[in-house]
Amino acid sequence: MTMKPGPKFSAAVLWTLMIMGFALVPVLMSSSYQLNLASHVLVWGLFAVAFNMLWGVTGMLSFGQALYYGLGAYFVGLMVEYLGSAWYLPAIGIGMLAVAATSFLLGLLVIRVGGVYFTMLTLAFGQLAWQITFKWYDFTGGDDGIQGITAPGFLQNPIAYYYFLLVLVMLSMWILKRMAYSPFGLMLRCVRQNPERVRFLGRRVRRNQLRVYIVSSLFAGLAGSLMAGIDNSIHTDMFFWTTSGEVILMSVLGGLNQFFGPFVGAIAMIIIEDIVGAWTEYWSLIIGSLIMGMVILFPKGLVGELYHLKLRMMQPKAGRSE
Amino acid sequence: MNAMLELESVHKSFGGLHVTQNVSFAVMPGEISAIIGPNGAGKTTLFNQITGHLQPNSGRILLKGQDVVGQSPQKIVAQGIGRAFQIASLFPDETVLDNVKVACLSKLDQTRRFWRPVQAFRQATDRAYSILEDLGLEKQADRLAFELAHGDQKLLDIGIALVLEPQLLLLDEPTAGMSPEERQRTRELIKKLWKAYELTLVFIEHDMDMVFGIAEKVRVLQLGALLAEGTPDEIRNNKEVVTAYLGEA
Amino acid sequence: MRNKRLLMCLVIAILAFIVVPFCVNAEDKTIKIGAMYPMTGRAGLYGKDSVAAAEMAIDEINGKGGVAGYKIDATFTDSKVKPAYAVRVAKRYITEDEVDFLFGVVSSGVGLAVTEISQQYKTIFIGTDHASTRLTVDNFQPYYFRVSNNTFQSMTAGALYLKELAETKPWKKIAFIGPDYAYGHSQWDEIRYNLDRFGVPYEVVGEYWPKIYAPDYTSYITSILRDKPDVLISGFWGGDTVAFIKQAQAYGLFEKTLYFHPDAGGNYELMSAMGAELPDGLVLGARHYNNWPDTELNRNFVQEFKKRTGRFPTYAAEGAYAGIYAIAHAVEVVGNPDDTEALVKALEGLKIKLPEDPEGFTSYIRPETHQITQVMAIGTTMPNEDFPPAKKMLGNWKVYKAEDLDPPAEYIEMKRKK
Amino acid sequence: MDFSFFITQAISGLTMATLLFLVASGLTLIFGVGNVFNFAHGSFYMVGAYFGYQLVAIWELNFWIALVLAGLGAGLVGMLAESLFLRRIYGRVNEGGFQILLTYCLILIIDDLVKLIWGTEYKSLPRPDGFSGAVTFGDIYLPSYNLLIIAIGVVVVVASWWILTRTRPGKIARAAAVDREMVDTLGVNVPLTMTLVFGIATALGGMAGALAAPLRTVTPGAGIEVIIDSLIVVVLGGMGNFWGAWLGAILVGEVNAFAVAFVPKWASLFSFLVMVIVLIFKPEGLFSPRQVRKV
Repeated sequence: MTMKPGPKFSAAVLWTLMIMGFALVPVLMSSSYQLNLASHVLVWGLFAVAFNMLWGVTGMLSFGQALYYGLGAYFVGLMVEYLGSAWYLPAIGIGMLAVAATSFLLGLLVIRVGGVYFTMLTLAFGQLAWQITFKWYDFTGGDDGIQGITAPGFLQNPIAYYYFLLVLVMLSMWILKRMAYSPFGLMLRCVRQNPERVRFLGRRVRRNQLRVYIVSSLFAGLAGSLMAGIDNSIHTDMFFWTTSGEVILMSVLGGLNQFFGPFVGAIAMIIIEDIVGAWTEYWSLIIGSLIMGMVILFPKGLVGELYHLKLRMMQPKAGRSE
Repeated sequence: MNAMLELESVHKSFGGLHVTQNVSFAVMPGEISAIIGPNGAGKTTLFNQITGHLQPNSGRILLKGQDVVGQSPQKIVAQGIGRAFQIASLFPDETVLDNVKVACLSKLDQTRRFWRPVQAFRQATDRAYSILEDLGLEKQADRLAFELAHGDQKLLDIGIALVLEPQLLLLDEPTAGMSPEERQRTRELIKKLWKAYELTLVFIEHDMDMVFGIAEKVRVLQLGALLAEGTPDEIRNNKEVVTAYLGEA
Repeated sequence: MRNKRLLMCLVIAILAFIVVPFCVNAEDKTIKIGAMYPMTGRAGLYGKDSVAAAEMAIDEINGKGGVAGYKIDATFTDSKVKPAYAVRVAKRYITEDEVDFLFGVVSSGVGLAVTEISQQYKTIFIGTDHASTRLTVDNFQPYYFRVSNNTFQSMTAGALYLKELAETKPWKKIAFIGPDYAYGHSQWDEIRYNLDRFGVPYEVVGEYWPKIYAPDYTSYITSILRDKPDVLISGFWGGDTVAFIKQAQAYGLFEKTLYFHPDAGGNYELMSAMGAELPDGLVLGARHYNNWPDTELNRNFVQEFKKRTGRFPTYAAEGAYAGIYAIAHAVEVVGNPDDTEALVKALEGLKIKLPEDPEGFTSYIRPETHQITQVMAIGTTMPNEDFPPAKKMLGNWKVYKAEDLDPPAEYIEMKRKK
Repeated sequence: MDFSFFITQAISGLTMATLLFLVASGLTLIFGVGNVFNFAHGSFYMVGAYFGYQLVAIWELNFWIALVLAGLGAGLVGMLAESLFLRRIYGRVNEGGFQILLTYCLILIIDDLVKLIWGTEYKSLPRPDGFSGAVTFGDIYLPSYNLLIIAIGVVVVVASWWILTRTRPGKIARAAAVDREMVDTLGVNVPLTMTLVFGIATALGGMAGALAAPLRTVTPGAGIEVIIDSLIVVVLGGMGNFWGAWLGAILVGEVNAFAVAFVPKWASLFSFLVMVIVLIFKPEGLFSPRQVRKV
């Protein structure tokens, strides 16, 4: 699994295509619902890609990223609720600062352990955060969530908000992509593959793990705060372990070893969930079997499989075993 | 002229088992020397203590006159020790070039750069290529490390170690598991590198052609203790060594 | 890089999927209803019953040729009890399927999220089964109507019951146990508010907040036994009631204290789940009973439901049934399902005879809260095998007049100011 | 606080702890021995409960026979799932993630199957004959079924410890945990061993479900509620360590019991707090799994 950026040209094409594709949604859509769907795709896509910096790239399987997703959302939600929608945009910034601080402090605790213990510790903190938000009814609205979160001024127009969202998400993805292919990104992948060796290059493994933990959490937080403006309401679900689970599923489904894998995974997940959900009450059976099939048939994830299929078609020799 | 590396009665034991028993010797700058001994003689354990992966129970390990006992591998590396491992320790999913390059970037302290793509770091790239050329791996630069032949992986491992411009380089069985031709090539290569990089080189080896072919000094370990030390000829004619080791080798 | 270009094709393809308009086959002369109910997991029971009852009502109405020349056509989607997802479904209903009414919802959290959408898109939302008073008070909005009781009404009835009880069987110490989320908390606040309002003296000796869906209550039970309350007010919901009663029974809690559960305790699913195990003498209330009131309408409703589904309905069914009839009445008055503002006017103060109305009373929707106002009864468990598998049902009813149960104006004022 | 209340509360905590442990025991087994993160373990607990209901309430079997059969049934389902699906992803890169994804799919599938077979109504079981009453010492009042559960918990922990440490199959199983290939070379059929271990683990889960049915509500989605708590217990105790899981469960149970008694408002926070605190100071759990892993 490599993460080599393609030639400039191809990368440029990729970005223009993707941005155009999403930019055209408001023009081509036949109903604002499709806009809503596309917005959900963008937010989850960003969340999943950010998460994959942690797992696919650095090999740290966190089961608690929902903590930061929820934190971002609730900063926006609560500040708008208590201080008025003028605070919407500042709240996004302040929320990210808070996320940075939290992820730094918790990071110091959680990165001390590896493997499944890291996973469990992150899960524990995530659930703790959920339980607190849930219990602190007077302040957070508990299980009722927060409603009427409206962005200020022209952003109240759903289409305007959609483009605002699109710009921020694409910008973040671009930043993450640069990181993934920068020396920092290379170092992270090395940390995953052979931490001992990294130490022997005179580099600190923990330090790098902490950095990527903060980065990933930061963008998870951004995704959350953007979500708040889409449905104008947020809910404690955003902190719940199932939310952390969702991004794991998306990443595996799309492919961990391609930068855009999780993004595609998010698209697939949301589309499947929506179509099947609308079609039958037995969605959980259908979706379960569907994903189960994909996991067993496409071990490299949707994008990964496409990539290797292409490879095999291009030069038969290149068929590698993994 | 004072030693590059000096061990003073280094002792290490796991429970009742003494894996290193008061080993003392000095490695002079620019010297190329071999450590030999039967399996389980504690050769690799000794390396691990020198590079800080293990702590000796007693004794001192002086690197350029500085005691390094108790320091972390990172620290010790920073003071000029390089090491290649018995089983090549690489980044299997990265390209050969990137394997070396990540080392170059570490050396240049550029691993925190998160904006410009790896390609953009010319200095590191050039350095990496020159090293790959010295190793004769340049043609394979774009293959993934895990795709390389066993021998080439070990070379790559050495390459990574070389990037950090060590004065002292420790090689753990550089030719283990190689075909005769590969060994031939590796032997030449190591000698070349030793000259080209003005290294002080210590290697563990079972292949006697290599030991007696290029080492200026040979040290024999047995059951964790230093059995003998001397020029290849002295060792060849050393009764104990012959009976203890070479005889049955 | 090739994989990227391939990947893009995929992205485009899927985007295309989103963008290609789902074909909306808008046959005219239909009243389109977009319903959301949980159909899986813990709350699935209520969802499934609501769906069955709603379909039953629709068949009855369409069987009689529909209303004002319109046939009713409802779509049901599993809300998954996930607000974010429910919001997505609601938006699809409104903008894709162009429904005239949003309908349903069991969880108040989901309800609050959906009422937001209903307000944005000016689409009427008929709430059939979520009790949080906030929807009709704090977060009130003109396009929301609720056709089932809210907690405030059951808690008022509860307070009145306790008031009368004090005369026959003096009590003083009360303890509360309820799920640790909005539903539980508002019940506790509202019962105390009403006890104070009616000047009933009481002393709180314990307050317990287990997680909702917590499987284990023994520690709570033993603590309650320590507190020795005369009355244990319970705010449990759904299956939690079953688990609590089974575990409390083993500790003989019900011999020592009166179990009082006015909002969801009298639900039929409790009786059917526990059969003969259910202790006698528990004082329970619910939003609809299969054996009260003993009116033509209620008997038919219950028997019809049994015919359709092979089981007796839970309280949730009646809410959905009422919801469909409320819509039908409103459309009848207005003459079409498209003039939303007129429909709102029609629904405000709508009078409608429902299965849970005793002789001589007709439920009506209160204009200022858009909350249905109904008679409430509270009963006591006793042997009764008419509704198998239940072996116990409620009896010796205490009935409370609808007018007395609504939140007083000052309460609404206070809440809305916040 | 008077003594008799202390005892009553402690024992009520113990009851909760034991049920927690009985669910967690299967999880810790499959964790420590199979190296599998079975997210669907709760679903097998639920399946067991429904089997119990089917056997006792519908087919009117004796409770104890039903208990065993329910366990076996859940075990069979588990083995089926393992050999059909999980087996295909062993040894993949990022196996952990695939395990989560696959077992998560199992949760979805099993939930709907249960719904299709038994519907969504709540079910429940009466307590078995002879255990519906209570034992009293002075003013200490103890339901006999709760005491029975506690006893069963002790039996399970001792038995599984004995099997894992004192018998050859147990040792093989534990070896498989450390290194599947290594055991392969010993001429042991690793795939079969894994399937069996998975079967036993899910059987334990199913038995716990059937055993809990007389005290709880048998309902769709019942699996989700137990899984997180039993995860906590497994992690607290050190994965794969039965004694650890048992003591972890008791810790959680008792902390919860006395939190309920003295700070009821915040009781629901404690189980997570305990986990966080323990993991901060002892990241690998109270009992590092190594002792168990050692063969």
